[in-house]
Amino acid sequence: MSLIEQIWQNSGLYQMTGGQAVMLVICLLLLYLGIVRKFEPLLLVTIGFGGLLSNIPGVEIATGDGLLHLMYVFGIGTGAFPLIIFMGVGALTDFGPLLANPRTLFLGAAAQFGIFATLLGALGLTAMGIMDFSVREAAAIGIIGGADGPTAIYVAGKLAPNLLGAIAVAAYSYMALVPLIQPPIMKALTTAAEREIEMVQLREVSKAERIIFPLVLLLLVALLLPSAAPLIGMLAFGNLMRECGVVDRLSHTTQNALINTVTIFLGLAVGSKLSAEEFLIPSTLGILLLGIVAFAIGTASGVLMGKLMNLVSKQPINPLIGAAGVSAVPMAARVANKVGLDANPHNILLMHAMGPNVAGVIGSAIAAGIMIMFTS
Amino acid sequence: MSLIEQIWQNSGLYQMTGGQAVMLVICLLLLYLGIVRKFEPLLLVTIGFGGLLSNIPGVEIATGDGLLHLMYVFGIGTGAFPLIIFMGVGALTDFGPLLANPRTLFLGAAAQFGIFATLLGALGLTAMGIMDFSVREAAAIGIIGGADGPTAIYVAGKLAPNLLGAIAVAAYSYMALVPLIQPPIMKALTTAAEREIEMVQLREVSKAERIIFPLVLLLLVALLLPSAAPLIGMLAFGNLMRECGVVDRLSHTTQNALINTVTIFLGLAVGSKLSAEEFLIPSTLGILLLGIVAFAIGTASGVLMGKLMNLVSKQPINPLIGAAGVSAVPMAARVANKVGLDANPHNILLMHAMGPNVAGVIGSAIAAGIMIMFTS
Amino acid sequence: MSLIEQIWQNSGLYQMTGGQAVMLVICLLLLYLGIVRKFEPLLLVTIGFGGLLSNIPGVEIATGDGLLHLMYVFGIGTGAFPLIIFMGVGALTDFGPLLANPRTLFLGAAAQFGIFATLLGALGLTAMGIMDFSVREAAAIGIIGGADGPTAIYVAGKLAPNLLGAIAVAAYSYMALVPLIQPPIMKALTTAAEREIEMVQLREVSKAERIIFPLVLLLLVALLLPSAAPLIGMLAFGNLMRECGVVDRLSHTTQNALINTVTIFLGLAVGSKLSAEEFLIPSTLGILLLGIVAFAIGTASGVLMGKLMNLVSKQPINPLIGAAGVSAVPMAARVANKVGLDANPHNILLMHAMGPNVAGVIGSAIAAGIMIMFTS
Amino acid sequence: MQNELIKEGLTLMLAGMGTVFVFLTALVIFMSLISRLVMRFQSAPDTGNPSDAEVAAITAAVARHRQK
Amino acid sequence: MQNELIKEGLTLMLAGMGTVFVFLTALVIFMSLISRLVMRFQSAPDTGNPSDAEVAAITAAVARHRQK
Amino acid sequence: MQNELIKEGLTLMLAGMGTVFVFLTALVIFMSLISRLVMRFQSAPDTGNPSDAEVAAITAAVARHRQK
Ligand code: NA
Ligand code: NA
Ligand code: NA
Repeated sequence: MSLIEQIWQNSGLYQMTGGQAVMLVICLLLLYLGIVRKFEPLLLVTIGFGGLLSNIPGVEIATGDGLLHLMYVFGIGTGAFPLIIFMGVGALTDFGPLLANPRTLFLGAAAQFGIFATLLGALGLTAMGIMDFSVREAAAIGIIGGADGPTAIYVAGKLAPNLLGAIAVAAYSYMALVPLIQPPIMKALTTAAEREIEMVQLREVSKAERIIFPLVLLLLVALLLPSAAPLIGMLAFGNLMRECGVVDRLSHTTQNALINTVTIFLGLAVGSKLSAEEFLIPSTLGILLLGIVAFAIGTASGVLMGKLMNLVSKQPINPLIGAAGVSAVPMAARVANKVGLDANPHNILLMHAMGPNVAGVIGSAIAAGIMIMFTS
Repeated sequence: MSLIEQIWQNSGLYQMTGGQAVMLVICLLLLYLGIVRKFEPLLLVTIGFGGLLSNIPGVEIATGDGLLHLMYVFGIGTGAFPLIIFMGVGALTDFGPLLANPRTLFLGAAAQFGIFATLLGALGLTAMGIMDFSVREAAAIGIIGGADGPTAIYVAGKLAPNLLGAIAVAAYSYMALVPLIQPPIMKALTTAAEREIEMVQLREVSKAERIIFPLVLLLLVALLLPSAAPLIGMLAFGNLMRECGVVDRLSHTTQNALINTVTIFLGLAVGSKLSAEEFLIPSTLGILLLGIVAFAIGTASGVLMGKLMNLVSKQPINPLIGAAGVSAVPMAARVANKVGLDANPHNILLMHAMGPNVAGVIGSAIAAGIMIMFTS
Repeated sequence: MSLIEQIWQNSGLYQMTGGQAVMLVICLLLLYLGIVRKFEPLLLVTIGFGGLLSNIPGVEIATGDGLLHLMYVFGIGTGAFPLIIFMGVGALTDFGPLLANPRTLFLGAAAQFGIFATLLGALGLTAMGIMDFSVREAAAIGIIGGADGPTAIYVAGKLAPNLLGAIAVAAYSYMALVPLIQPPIMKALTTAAEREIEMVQLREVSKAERIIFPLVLLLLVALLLPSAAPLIGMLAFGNLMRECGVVDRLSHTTQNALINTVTIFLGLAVGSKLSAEEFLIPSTLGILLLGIVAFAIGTASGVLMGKLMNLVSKQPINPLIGAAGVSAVPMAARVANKVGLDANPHNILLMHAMGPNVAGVIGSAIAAGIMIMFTS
Repeated sequence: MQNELIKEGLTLMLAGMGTVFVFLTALVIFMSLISRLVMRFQSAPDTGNPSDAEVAAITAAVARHRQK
Repeated sequence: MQNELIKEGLTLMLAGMGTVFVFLTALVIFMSLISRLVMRFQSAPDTGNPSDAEVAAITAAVARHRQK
Repeated sequence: MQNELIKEGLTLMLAGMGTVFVFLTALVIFMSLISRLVMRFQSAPDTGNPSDAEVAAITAAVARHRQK
């Protein structure tokens, strides 16, 4: 009799808390979004499954000596996983469109306003007594507006590890929702005539420029903002391996086995922060709310900057490509292209939008460096 | 003179113990079995070579700061390597035949009787004063009967690290010997008429069922037996990546670079437990003996369950496929197929045997969870 | 106002030391050599970029909890990275030409004289008061003459971690300069008639010999010089996986994803030792000077041994292939081939030079074992 | 002491085989339910059963898909 | 206290957007300079401008290269 | 002190080159022995030497194998 009792008392049915049950449902929802809706599946599937594992009662998986907790400590606590992912992003990114039209970097700069507006919002909610975020936490929440997963995870791991789960889920979910969030904002802020603007074709970019770019990027960071050097440095390293043409076997592994392996471990490790007691707190609601505001403001800032640049520039600039400045590569560029096509069926904006799109990756890494410098 | 003396005193010839010499021969034998006889080469070659390295006198390889010892501590002591291998096994396993005929899960359940009978045997030998196994050690030895390498290594790493070398060697050696061990037992327990039974063709399994299966598996474990959640969870995660269709790049890396890399490190780390002083003990003989008994009992239980199910079921079931319930994927299924073909040249049992075969993987992971729950 | 001041005081422009600026230029030079001149690009690009990152002021990258420092501690401090690279080298190396003509092992032995002559030179400079190297440091510097990157890094990590950056840079730079350093020495020490010597075609080597070779190599090390067992053991393991034919999936991963990943991390970790305060010291100049002397003496010893063997041997031996005994695989063998073709356009020495070339890898690993045994 | 060990072993065997069977029985039941649900749900949008031609086309497509 | 928080937020926003723009402006300037240098340097060995045929051949080659 | 250093260096050189040569000589001897054993063992099942046609066929097959 005591035998069955022992099995029963060790069972999940006996030990499970309401919070854990709620989190299991939420994680199944993340898996649904990833698998059926195809929202950022690489991360939502891994994070979602990691979240399921983390809410199984009575067994060390996301705590103590559990595998997911070890992955968190060694991979995210040290910053290694997001930095290696950033190296992979560098190896996968073609900065050609940006180099062909460097002015689009300004669009990537403007879109980072979402980050800082959200930071202010988080502090405002705290000042009003609605939430209780420290400056470090507010900074980590703001980075959601950068629409860049590894940057958000890196910053949250440094400044607000307690909120990392919610921040990562918000970042990837909203990145996936870009096709829903951005078009209404883009249309509200532009006239039909602006959306129809055709842009001149991009010039070819030489191999030398491509090789020099990551080095210039790194040296500028070294001179101006060293706190952004880990992120920007690994991005630049990956891109140099891609473009230099003499280490193709390293570049190939970085783009495939290495980034894939680290993505799996990163996702599971992030999932380990989706335990009920860490995730089911009022802050999470605040983060989800602030996150979508960040995306909206970033989109709007990019579009408005596009309008401004179109006014002052000799060559026409379609302001829609400003929305791609939030990053969310390559989804945001595709959205800009699609909204452009809706207005003018001959208007292929995709390559033009890739410039601000990858500029947004650099911009949010710079913003991350600022946050880390000022708050640590 | 003292110079040559120093070299001589540091040489292996001077320092080698008899035990180390014996272990070098045993490890060469493992390499012979792996390379020439092609017995589970992925593990016997890596374990065998790791064992050679571990028996070189006077140098830290399998001890202290040596590479193999570090691999053991970080990879097996934490459970990370067997769990990652299990993720890879999930990504490589097609559960379709099991889903097409879920009743074959009972065959996978019955075959686990070998595990518990062996546990009892190990305790019996101790009660008789022949051996001296604790309950935890007996539990780890029993798992050899699960015919599943990573499960055995995971459980041994948790419950009886001192016996891990012998348990891993026994598990993989007997898995390789399945074509020799099983057929006589299968033939002894079945009539020619039973062996000739043809089974109805398996139905197609939809993509939705394939995706839902790993999730149901995980949720059942969470509700019923959380202590099995790490093993079953990683298996389910690998299988979900395989079947969901939206993370093929992760699935591909899991099935190739990741599982191969971890297999190499796992094999070397297991080899680090083949040092003479840990392996050349009376327990090892007991483990090898009990291991083969476990395989035999598991095989017999599976076949007898097959006979029982054939009696009570409307659709015919060939009891030979019960032998595949021990797992040893896919060797045991092939053996069932071959013995079936010997009895009836038109009888292709392979896909029918794959059901109990993969069910055996789940069954032994559940048994492992029980062992861990009751003894820790 | 204080805001801009804070940004300014955290900027690299404000914090950068002269030494860091010099190191940034040196690292850009390494990148130039790797990318434009294609000198050992796999290592010079990764080490050079790691060096750039390590000289960014005011941010933890190559120190404290920085990623590159962690890679150094866990990957090089433990010896894991060079040993895994050596496993990969084993998996990539065809020992066939050596087995077809085992006498060429003597050429690989003779070329190791550069190692010990340089050790003596380093101690001589210290005795003269010009430099200040301990015996351990002198031993680590000598290994540069082995012309084998992972061996040099492994030994430096064990005996002289403070000099590791300079030693690694010297080793890879001079390996890349083999086509410039070796030909004048080779021509000075041989007559035109000797350079024209044609060698008899190599016999086919059976699969059995190829499989047995790594095992014999390991067992000899175990018996004679256990301190070389980690390096030789991993080399032999990689080669056994390559040749045994039953673990091709492991061999493939070892030759690709695994060695590439570890190469990236190794290069970055070595780069973390290129910080100004560790690299810009008088010792570095001494190391660079001694390193090139080591290469020159090694080359000369190999060629002279070739001349001697040609005198005493029945079958003709072209002394040029002795130069390949320094290793620097496969560059040194190609150089021997090229100098041979210059003397005799029908003289294809490439495969004959591969024998001493891979023998040099074994020879320097043995020399490394001696160094470690005597000085630790 | 010795009887204790054997008793503990018997207990573990009983509990173990029991749990294995309970677990796998639950899995059989759940997956059978889900299979039925999936099949009903997937054929629901169809108006009636697929024609023979449809079956042939689908089978071929599935076979091609699974070969990948 | 509450005003402090808002003030700190405004400071961060100002400093942050400022730095982002300064940095990216510097990047625009440097890369434009380098582009010009590279183009001048690369066409320096040529004697004059490439002919139309050359341009067509180069364009095709580059397009082929970039498709890889 | 200084003489000590030089002496230690000379000792290491002597011991080092000695060990390298002893080791590689042992390797030469062992591998030559094994090569002979392997060749004898592998040709043992044959009745006599292979014909010229066999040699040609085997050589071609081996060459094809090694190209992979
Ligand atoms: Na961004
Ligand atoms: Na099993
Ligand atoms: Na060498």
